[in-house]
Amino acid sequence: MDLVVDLSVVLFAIGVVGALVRRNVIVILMSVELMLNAVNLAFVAFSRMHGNNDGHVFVLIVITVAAAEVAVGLGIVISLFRNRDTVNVDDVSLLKW
Amino acid sequence: MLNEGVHTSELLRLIPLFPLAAAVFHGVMIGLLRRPLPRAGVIAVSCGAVLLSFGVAILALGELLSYPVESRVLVDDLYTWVGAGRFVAEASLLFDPLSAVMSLVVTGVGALIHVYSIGYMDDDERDDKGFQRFFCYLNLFMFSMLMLVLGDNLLVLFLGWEGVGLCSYLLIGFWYGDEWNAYCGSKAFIVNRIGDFGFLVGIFVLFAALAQVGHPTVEFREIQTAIGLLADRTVAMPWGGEWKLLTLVGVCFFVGACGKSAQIPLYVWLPDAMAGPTPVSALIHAATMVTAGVYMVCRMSFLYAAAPGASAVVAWTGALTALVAATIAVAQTDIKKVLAYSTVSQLGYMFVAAGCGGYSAAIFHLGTHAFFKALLFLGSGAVILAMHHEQDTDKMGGLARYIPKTHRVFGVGVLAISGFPLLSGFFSKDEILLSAFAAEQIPGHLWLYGIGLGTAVLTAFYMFRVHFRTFYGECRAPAELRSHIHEPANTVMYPLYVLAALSVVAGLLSPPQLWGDLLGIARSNSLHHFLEPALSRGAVHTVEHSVEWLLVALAVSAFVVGAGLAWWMYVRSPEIPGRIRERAAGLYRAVANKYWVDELYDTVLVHPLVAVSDRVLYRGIDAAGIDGVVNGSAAAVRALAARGLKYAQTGLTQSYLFFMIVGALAMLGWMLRSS
Amino acid sequence: MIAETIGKILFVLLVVMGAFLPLITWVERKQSALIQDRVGANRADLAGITVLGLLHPLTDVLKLFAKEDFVPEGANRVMHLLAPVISLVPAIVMLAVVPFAGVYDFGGERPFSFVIADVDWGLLFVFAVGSIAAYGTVISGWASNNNWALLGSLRASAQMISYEVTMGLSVVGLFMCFQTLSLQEMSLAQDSTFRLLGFLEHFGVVDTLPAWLGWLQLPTWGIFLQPLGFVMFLTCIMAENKRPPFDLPEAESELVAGYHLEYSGMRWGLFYTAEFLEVPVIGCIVTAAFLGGWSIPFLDTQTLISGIGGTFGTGFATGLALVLQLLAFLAKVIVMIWLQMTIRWSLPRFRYDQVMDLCWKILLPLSLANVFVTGAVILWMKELGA
Amino acid sequence: MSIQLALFYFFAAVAVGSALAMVLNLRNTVASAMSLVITMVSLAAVYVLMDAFLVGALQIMVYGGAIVVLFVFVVMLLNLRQDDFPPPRQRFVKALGTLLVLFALGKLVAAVPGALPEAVARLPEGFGGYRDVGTALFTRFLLPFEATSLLLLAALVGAVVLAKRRLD
Repeated sequence: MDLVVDLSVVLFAIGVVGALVRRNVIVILMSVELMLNAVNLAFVAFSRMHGNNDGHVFVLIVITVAAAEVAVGLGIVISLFRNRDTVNVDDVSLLKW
Repeated sequence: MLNEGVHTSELLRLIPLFPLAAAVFHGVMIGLLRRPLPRAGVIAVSCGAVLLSFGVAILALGELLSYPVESRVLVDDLYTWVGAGRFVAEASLLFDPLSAVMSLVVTGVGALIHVYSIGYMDDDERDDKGFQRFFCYLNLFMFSMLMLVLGDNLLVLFLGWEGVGLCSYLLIGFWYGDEWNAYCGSKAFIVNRIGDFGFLVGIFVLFAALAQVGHPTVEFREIQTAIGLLADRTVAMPWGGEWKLLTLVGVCFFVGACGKSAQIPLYVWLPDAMAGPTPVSALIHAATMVTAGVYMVCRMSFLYAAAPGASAVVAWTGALTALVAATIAVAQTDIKKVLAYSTVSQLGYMFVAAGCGGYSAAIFHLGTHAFFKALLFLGSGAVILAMHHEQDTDKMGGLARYIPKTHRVFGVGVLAISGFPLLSGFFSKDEILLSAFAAEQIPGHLWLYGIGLGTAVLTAFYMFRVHFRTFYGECRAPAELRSHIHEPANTVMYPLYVLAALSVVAGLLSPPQLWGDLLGIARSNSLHHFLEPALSRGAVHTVEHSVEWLLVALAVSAFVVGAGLAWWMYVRSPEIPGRIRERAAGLYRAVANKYWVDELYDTVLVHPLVAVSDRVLYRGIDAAGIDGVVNGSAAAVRALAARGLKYAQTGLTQSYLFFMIVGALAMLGWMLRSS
Repeated sequence: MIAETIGKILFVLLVVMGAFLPLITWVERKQSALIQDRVGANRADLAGITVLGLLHPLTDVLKLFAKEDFVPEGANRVMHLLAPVISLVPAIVMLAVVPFAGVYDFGGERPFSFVIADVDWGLLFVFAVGSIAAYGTVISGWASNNNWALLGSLRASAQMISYEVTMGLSVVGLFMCFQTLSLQEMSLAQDSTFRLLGFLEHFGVVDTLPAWLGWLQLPTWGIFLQPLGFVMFLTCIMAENKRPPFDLPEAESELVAGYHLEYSGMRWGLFYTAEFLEVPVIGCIVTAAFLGGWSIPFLDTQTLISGIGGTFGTGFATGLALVLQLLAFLAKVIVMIWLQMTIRWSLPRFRYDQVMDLCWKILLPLSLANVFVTGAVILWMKELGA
Repeated sequence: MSIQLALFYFFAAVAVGSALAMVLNLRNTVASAMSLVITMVSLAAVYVLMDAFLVGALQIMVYGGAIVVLFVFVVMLLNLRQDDFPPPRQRFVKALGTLLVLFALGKLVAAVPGALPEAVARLPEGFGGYRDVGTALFTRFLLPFEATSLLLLAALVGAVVLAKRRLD
């Protein structure tokens, strides 16, 4: 189990770095998905550890949330691309001082 | 909760329910839906509601009378209003003989005045909304007044107490287009608030003391049983010395009563309250609301009986008020002002009785006063209608020729209030004077009696003065107005007839023992016997029949003197008043200007208060202090943000993410610090 | 155990890949010729022997291997290579959970179940693997660096995602009826019959059905329990396969050849292999889920074994039952293949908006209604004590 | 080393490798997405190794079959062939963040062994199967489940509104 949780940590960190470093909005969204997956993995691991199905239920809910998030996120990306012709987050910085 | 000898009756909730429903209905129609009803509909709803209440009150009285004397208490528990630990206040209604008399007077007179208002308000130039608004307020007042008299505990009573104050304010300022009316309404409300403050303090002190002895309650019958535990308690007053706790409570309550019932020093609002429509003056400022103080003192009679000091304060304040108000009334020319001061004076009478332990006499006078004073007000309203809203008696005179019916019913009222033998006022005033005469526990009770007698002379004088100046002599009205003087509509007149009849016979329904024996009326003193279980006996001293006859003779002679003087001065030789005015110019000015009390209050209280509020509280504390802190903090934040913080908002999503991650890691590190 | 599994795998590859797949290409040609009133494939010959054109599959393969393996300029080489493989693999993997025959007790340690991986969540596995198949088409279009191909794969991805949703929902009613996701368990559950008018007893119309009416029986197959579900599932799974009338991603008249426009040789062959392979795979899955799987109608396994076993011994009877039921399964699959081919050659191509409307506006609400009604009926039956 | 452990190592390595590939592939978004799919599938395998069958299947169906396809779909719709962005801003912050994350990662990975309680020796019957998880989902977690449906509806409407070309 230690290994699984470690795997989860590593994947999560990769997701964080991806979200932090990449400038393509789509890749950032993917990195967020990766983080969610890492969390799911931790849930599954803990569920297995306690012999209890509750973690699986949480995973299902997280998957649902992820699907919703992607739907809205990609909707934003599409309208962003239509309006600004870019998917670079650095270009989307109007809301500042 | 004491439940021996208590009956439950769900009739009671219906009594205040009908006016409430009508008021809410009107309110929704004009306030929310903005669809005023046609007048006929308004009349049907409002008058119907009050008549229904009156009917239910009679039914409840019948039920009450069906029980033996010692268990004549009806209770209707609605729901638990406040439940906080050991303190529980039920929203419940009480119908004992005292409440019964009060609610019958309120609904009965109220119903008559509702009918009268139909005719009186009919020529109101405003739109239909005003008509419905007027009846909405009237119904709301009826509801509040009924809650006041039916309340089973101090809180419900206080609810009604505040409610009637509010309605009084709304109705005095009903024609708010005129700024003076609005001012009068505010004055009434503010002066009442001062009294209410005393009343509230009294409630708190009483409750705290009761809680200390293990009876945290506000319910009347429970207070009554527990009051004995407080008899010996004393309170250190801030100016040194010790008062008996009950005296303090009684005085505090009486402050409230002073406000509501217009006693010295808080009487100043009532004459100004005449700015409202005349039915309002009759209903609220003569017959019902202003008697709330008297009712409250009688309701708490067990407390006053146990606190002679407070009773003395009540009696003496009442006596002084009666005299002062009567002297002011002598010199007024506005017909309604005279009646207003007369009301103040008569309320003083009632407090004299209540202070002297004659609670049933006070209630008796309350009832008869409601009839004849309502009659007088409504009669004056009829005169005012006839004169096209002219209130000054200087511009009247000789109206008996134009409006004979009004003249006759008004005359009945004058006779009744002046104490013409065998009319209602005669009996009730007699009882008050008798109780003052017999009240040996009050210091200077004979002086009280003397003041009362003098006031009786003055009462007869000023009432006949008004009567003569209005209906006799030369007509001083302008010629073009004179041709338009006419008798008012039937809806105005019929209530007058009913009230006139009541003013005549009400006394005979419950004559004193003395007269009962003489006239062969078996049910003498019936009101007293009926009220007895609900009131405390106080220290009532009996007097010899021979002495009593002497007192009666004195009272009759007071009437004769007062009436005769008025006839002499205003009918036989009308030049005399002018001569007196010249001879005693100073006295006359003092009286005519109401002893400059309003000006005194303005100078001593109002102006300094306003000045302090404006300069210190508003400009000093609020504007400079509190607003300064608020605006200053905003300005500080803005300055800080503009100089530095705004650069944290880069607009770059990933920098936000970075800071978020730093924060999350910091939290994580803090959570893992032990491991 | 491992030997057994390998044996099953070999069998499946042999039968489905080795026999069905080449035959299907031939049958398809023949059937289209029949429908279009042509002679059809009859040219390929080996020393002059044409054998009804049966040699065509062989020659096809040879031709495809011989062609140039062309990668267009600007294409992503790795992805271009990967795409056909991704298309093909899921179709093969799906076969892992198909029960070709029932569960038989040969007296071994555990009963023999004729399915490679008898997992509890078989149909779920099918969906999971099927959803991966979408990548083949999507990536092929992307990697080709060609606008037509890109448009084709756009269409393909949208179509496949959409129909996956409805496909999943259309079989929920079936799950509710059989209370299982395993295809083998579903087949077992379908290995019986129900009286057609039995509901009259439930409703108390009659106390007991007359004997002659009791003979009116139907197998407890999915198609009878969930007729609407069957139609919807078949529609969806055919749309997943992107064959006509759902061949929008490769619509020749609009997109030249769609997502595999830039493919040639055996790479293209793999796409086609995948498409043809899916036809029997679809047949297998639909058969297992809706057509009673390996069961022989009106002759359940118990009766079969005991009937034969009385004369020939139980072991033989069980073996015979296995063979018979395997044949029954294959027969049903062949019927399904025929059905798909008939549809493919008789219906014209939809318009793209029609495809999407069919999915989201007709099938999706219908499938939800189906789930709801099925649930209500099941609850009602329980209430009645059935 | 048991087969299971070996399989776990294999899939874990694939998952980490492809996740890195996703993040580090600076040029090709579709390739990133494909790497993500591989991560997802290997994670599904890891789930199955941990007896979470239903979750594994749904992982492939939803993540692999729907979510990432959606990503690829959007990339293709926008026709983003190459990322040729101008040089990044905030390099310092990014580098610092990366270092921080990596540092925390190291700490965490080191902290995990021994911090977790022992796994139960025997799993309950039907653990991770669709029956048990489904029962839990529709009984004890019914309210979250319904809330999720509401969330999905909101997301559906939101996505349609966002992606619609013009609101009319």
